Amino acid sequence: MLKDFLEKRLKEKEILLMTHIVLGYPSFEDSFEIIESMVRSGVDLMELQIPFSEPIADGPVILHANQKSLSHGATVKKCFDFSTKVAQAFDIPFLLMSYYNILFKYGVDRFIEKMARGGLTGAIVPDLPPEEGTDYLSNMERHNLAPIFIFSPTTPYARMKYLASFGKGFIYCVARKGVTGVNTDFSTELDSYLKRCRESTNLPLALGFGVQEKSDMDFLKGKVDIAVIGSQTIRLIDREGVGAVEGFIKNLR
Amino acid sequence: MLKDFLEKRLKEKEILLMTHIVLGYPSFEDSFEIIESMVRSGVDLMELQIPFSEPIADGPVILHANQKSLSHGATVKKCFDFSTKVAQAFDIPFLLMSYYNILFKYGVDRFIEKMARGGLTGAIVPDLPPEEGTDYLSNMERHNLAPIFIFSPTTPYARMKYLASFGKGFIYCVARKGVTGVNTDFSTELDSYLKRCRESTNLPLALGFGVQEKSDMDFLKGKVDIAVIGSQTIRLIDREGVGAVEGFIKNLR
Amino acid sequence: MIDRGYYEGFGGAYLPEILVATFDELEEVFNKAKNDPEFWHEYAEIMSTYSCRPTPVTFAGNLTEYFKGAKIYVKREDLNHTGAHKANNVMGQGLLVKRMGKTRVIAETGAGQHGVATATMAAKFGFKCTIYMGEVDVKRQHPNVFWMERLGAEVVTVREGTRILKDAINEAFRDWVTNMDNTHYVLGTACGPHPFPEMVSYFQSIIGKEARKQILEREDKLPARVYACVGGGSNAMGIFKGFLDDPVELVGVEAGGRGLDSGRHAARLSSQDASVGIAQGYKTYFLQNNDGQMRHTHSVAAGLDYVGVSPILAYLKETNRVRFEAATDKEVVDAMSLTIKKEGLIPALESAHAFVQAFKEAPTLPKEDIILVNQSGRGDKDIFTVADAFADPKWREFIRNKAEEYNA
Amino acid sequence: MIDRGYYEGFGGAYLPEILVATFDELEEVFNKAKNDPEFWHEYAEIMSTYSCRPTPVTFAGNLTEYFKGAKIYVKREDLNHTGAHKANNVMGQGLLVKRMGKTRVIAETGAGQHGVATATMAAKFGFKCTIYMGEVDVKRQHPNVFWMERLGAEVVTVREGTRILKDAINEAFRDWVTNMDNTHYVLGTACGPHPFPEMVSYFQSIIGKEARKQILEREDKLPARVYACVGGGSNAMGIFKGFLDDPVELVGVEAGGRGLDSGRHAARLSSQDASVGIAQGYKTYFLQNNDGQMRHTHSVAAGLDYVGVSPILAYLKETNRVRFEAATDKEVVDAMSLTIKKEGLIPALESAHAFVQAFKEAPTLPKEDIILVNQSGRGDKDIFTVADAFADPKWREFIRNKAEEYNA
Ligand SMILES: Cc1ncc(COP(=O)(O)O)c(C=O)c1O
Ligand SMILES: Cc1ncc(COP(=O)(O)O)c(C=O)c1O
Repeated sequence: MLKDFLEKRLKEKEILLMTHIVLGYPSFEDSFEIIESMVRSGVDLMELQIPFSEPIADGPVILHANQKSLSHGATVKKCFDFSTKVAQAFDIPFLLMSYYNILFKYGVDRFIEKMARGGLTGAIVPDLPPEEGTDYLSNMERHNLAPIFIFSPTTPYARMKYLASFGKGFIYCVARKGVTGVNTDFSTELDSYLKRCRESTNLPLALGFGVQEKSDMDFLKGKVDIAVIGSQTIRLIDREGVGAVEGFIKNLR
Repeated sequence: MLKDFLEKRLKEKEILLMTHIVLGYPSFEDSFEIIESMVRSGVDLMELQIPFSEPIADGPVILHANQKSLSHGATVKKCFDFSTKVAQAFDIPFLLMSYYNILFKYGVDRFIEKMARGGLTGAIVPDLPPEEGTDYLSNMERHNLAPIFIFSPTTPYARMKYLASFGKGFIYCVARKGVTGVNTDFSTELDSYLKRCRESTNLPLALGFGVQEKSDMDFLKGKVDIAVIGSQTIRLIDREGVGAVEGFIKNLR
Repeated sequence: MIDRGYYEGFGGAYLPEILVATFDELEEVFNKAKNDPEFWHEYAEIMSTYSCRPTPVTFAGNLTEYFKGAKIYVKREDLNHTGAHKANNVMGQGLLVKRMGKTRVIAETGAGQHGVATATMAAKFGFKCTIYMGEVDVKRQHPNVFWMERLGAEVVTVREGTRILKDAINEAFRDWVTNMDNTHYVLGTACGPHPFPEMVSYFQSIIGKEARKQILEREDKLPARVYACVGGGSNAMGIFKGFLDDPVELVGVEAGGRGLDSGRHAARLSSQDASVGIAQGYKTYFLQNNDGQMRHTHSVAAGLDYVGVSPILAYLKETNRVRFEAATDKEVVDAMSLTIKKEGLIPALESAHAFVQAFKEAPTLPKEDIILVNQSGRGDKDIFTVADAFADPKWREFIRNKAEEYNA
Repeated sequence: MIDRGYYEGFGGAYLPEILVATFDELEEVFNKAKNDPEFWHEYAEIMSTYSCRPTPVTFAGNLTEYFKGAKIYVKREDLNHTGAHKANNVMGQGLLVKRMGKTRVIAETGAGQHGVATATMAAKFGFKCTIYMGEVDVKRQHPNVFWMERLGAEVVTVREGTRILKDAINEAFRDWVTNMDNTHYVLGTACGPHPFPEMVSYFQSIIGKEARKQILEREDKLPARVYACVGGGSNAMGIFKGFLDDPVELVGVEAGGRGLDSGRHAARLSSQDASVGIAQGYKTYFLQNNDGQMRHTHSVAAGLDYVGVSPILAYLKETNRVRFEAATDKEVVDAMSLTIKKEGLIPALESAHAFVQAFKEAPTLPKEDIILVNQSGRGDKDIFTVADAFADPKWREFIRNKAEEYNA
């Protein structure tokens, strides 16, 4: 199970690193190469986003990657084929991330069955709160996959507990209000938020939205279990090409 | 008196000819030359229009002449000086024609006194019905000048009599509805209209609006006493220059 | 023809003889209608089902707070069908046209507002329609030309004279003297020969009637002052008529253009530049030279850009019943901008003149006082003029791109 | 968060977690307001003093005669302040914003209509305001951008996705997840996550409430059919709500664009091209491909050019309470043209869709029947789009000259 895996790893490392990529961006070949470098440079788990035309929770960088990938012909089928391939090829957990319509149109049961068969570990669906996700939750359960839920600074404590009761693997804590890819000011205010998160669940905590460099990672050590890097790698690829990824990740440690 | 003069002339000619010009159009020099040719070629009396910026009863040809004359600098003073000069120089009656505001702003009494002193015979003020013209009428009377009133095909018989009771010299019968300078179809309908005109007054009748050529003149013989030529001479001047006037007028006879 | 429609020497009917019979008929039909209690009812009914009468009176709370003086209320003629008070007049005259059995209407238009209103009325009543519009106005108010044509009206561009409103009026008269048998001339303001000033004011008085009642209902007291812009004077007469017998100060605001000293304005009753004269069939103050020739006028608001003014207003000025002021183009743009930002109301450039003066005076009045501003029309129709008045660079860019698209 | 706002499987609230608390608050405030009899009173009052409610119902006598069938009545939402039914919704939400103590509003806009309405409301209530508008719409509806800016709103051009309405909605959500503390998102139609569909329909129901009463007063019987255009569905829901419990056939008309076969349309409920999906926070019929990616849509009317549709309408379709039809761009221009010429009414291109279907059906109904068409807005704001739809050469000439003037 994902939780066990993460806890084991946490005995070896002070903080784990999860990276996020948009499948098919800039191309599927590049996606493969990026994943390869990431795994090689010590990433602990990865979030693979199936692009969607209306990614309302994503900021401009990831939004743009979604659109580009789609306009280059990415389909759900290609994303599944690709994900299955990388799950086979690399020995870290892979999560699928997408908006609920992608699952819904595919058929939630079929989608989840396919995930399971493809060797994926869990899923993040940012526009699916548990209230709307009965179907999703039961299927994920059946296939022993981890549904990752999200905490945000606006989430009341009671709701954190409620969300945690459905979550598996870890909780994805959003560092601040807003969308992905905007600078976060990791102030001390974060502490009280993370304290609440910690108290509400015994799942490991991941922190996303705005992690960009080594100093962020260092700052988060001891506070959370997993740091998430999303938009920053896409920015890097746009600026310096796929080859720059490995160095960037290695430097974070 | 104008009426007497006209009646005397009518003993000599079957139909008289009145022409109309806009003072200062195309220039005062040209106006003088035009009048000279007209008198020479046998015009019996003339209507001199002091240009006004809002000549609502005039059609496009005369309207345009009004505007041009004004934009070349015509003023009421210049028009008076000029009219006085021609009244002295030529031995036919001259009438001033203008809109009421020209008289009103000058001072109706001053305007009429000036007319009288300048040797002019009468006036046509197309936007001044007798109801509005008490001041005008008494001053014209005092100076023995002829106020010319207008009949139109829409004027009821009773009103013709009413108008005739104020008119002196002759009555100006408008041949048809509309403004100056548009073709008139001199049909037999005209007969019944002119019959009504004749019955309502013993003043001579002038007919204007649309008289353009010899055949019109011939048609009007025996029907009215005076034919009025207005827009047609302006058109001629615009097309062929001042020199063409004399021939045109001579040909009408 | 007995009642010549004089207001202490102003007004009258200086008509070419050929129109006298037509005016006699019009006067008769109007008098009959006016004395027929059913008629006003019919009129009010059509205004409430075809347009949106009674138009509300809106409390401008933010502006009131901003100026820290009298409570500012706005009478919302902008909410009329076709976007201005002009609808009141044309629908009323339309009912008279039906009574006269005529089948065609003509009208002049400056801003295009009255032209659109007339064309609309003609469509509704099934009349043929020709609109005369000066070439200058056709250029600056083209969207209205577009709508008039869609409404089935023929729009004739007037290229004579100064090629604005007064010249369009002249042309309309020229049409009328030819076609009076089947045609009625729907004059757009409280000017022209009798009975137009009275008749147009009568129809527009619906504004003042409503406003008086509405203010009393809301505030249980009369406004201290009422402001209206003055072009020909119809919206002003309309709202003033509701308060003529009350202890209410009435303020008419004319187009001050580039300033009263500049000579480039259209202030007839609030400047020294006008004098009494007779043109377009009636006697009033005109902006004219010593010879009686009409002068060029100027205003950022096409609807106020006129040489004459209602003879009834001239009379109300001489008797000191109405005070007249002028607002400059610049003041107008500022007042419009402020009204839009503070209240979400978009007055027409014409109407914004009334706001200018109200804004000058509001701070000088006690908080218990009420002032009422007539928002005669909405400004969003005049986007081309307004965008130019605001000198908006994005708008220019947009127009340039649009032109390129059309050239492609 | 208990009531998830489902209509037999349509609707819901598919929210990013960060917005859940904000929606909880909104739902609570809305429910409280809805159950407070004072609130509707306050709402109706502001709509009658700031806008022009009740808007009239106009008998379209000439069109009735022309089609020789049922009596055609038109509900005049075009007479609202800012020119469309959008005012009803924004003013209502504005009152809720005040109750929530928030100080900033944001909104998406397609045609620009809802953006102008929101900016107007913000000016009136003193809120800060940001409007998101797709780049394509900014280009075709620039005058509305001009007015929004004059009203003090910041207009953000959205260059993502298809750069029209749906993309503006996405951007507005992105703003909201950042600024929900002081910001309310004024969604413009009966779509989006619960409680928006219900809330927007609630405010718009003022249309149907009034219309039912007015028709009964005038005709002492109910209309046989009621027609409304359907973009997101707010004006349709608004008028339909007045007649849901009556034996009245309700007809929603979608954008048929270049024709249902062309793929270039925005017909979600009247074509086979849409399927159920979840996007922008709610479940309904979307024009999407088999992967669930949203498709390009097309309509001559920017306000109907949207991939989704009110979940309540989806439900009313499935339960056969409302019939859905589509009107093509060409039919729309023809119906608009006819309505302008015959009645002097200028429906918005959006509203003209409803007229198309009413005109198709009127001749098939007996003369005793009444049909009611919702004229959701006025077309004169959209002169650029309308002039292009009519392909008017004089307009092009005018724009070219204007551009030259700016280049000089
Ligand atoms: C909105 C508006 N207000 C005022 C006027 C001026 O006319 P009046 O003085 O007759 O009200 C016009 C004329 O076009 C107008 O369109
Ligand atoms: C005039 C008008 N009608 C209709 C619509 C469509 O919206 P809805 O379906 O929500 O009424 C719009 C949207 O902008 C509009 O402006």
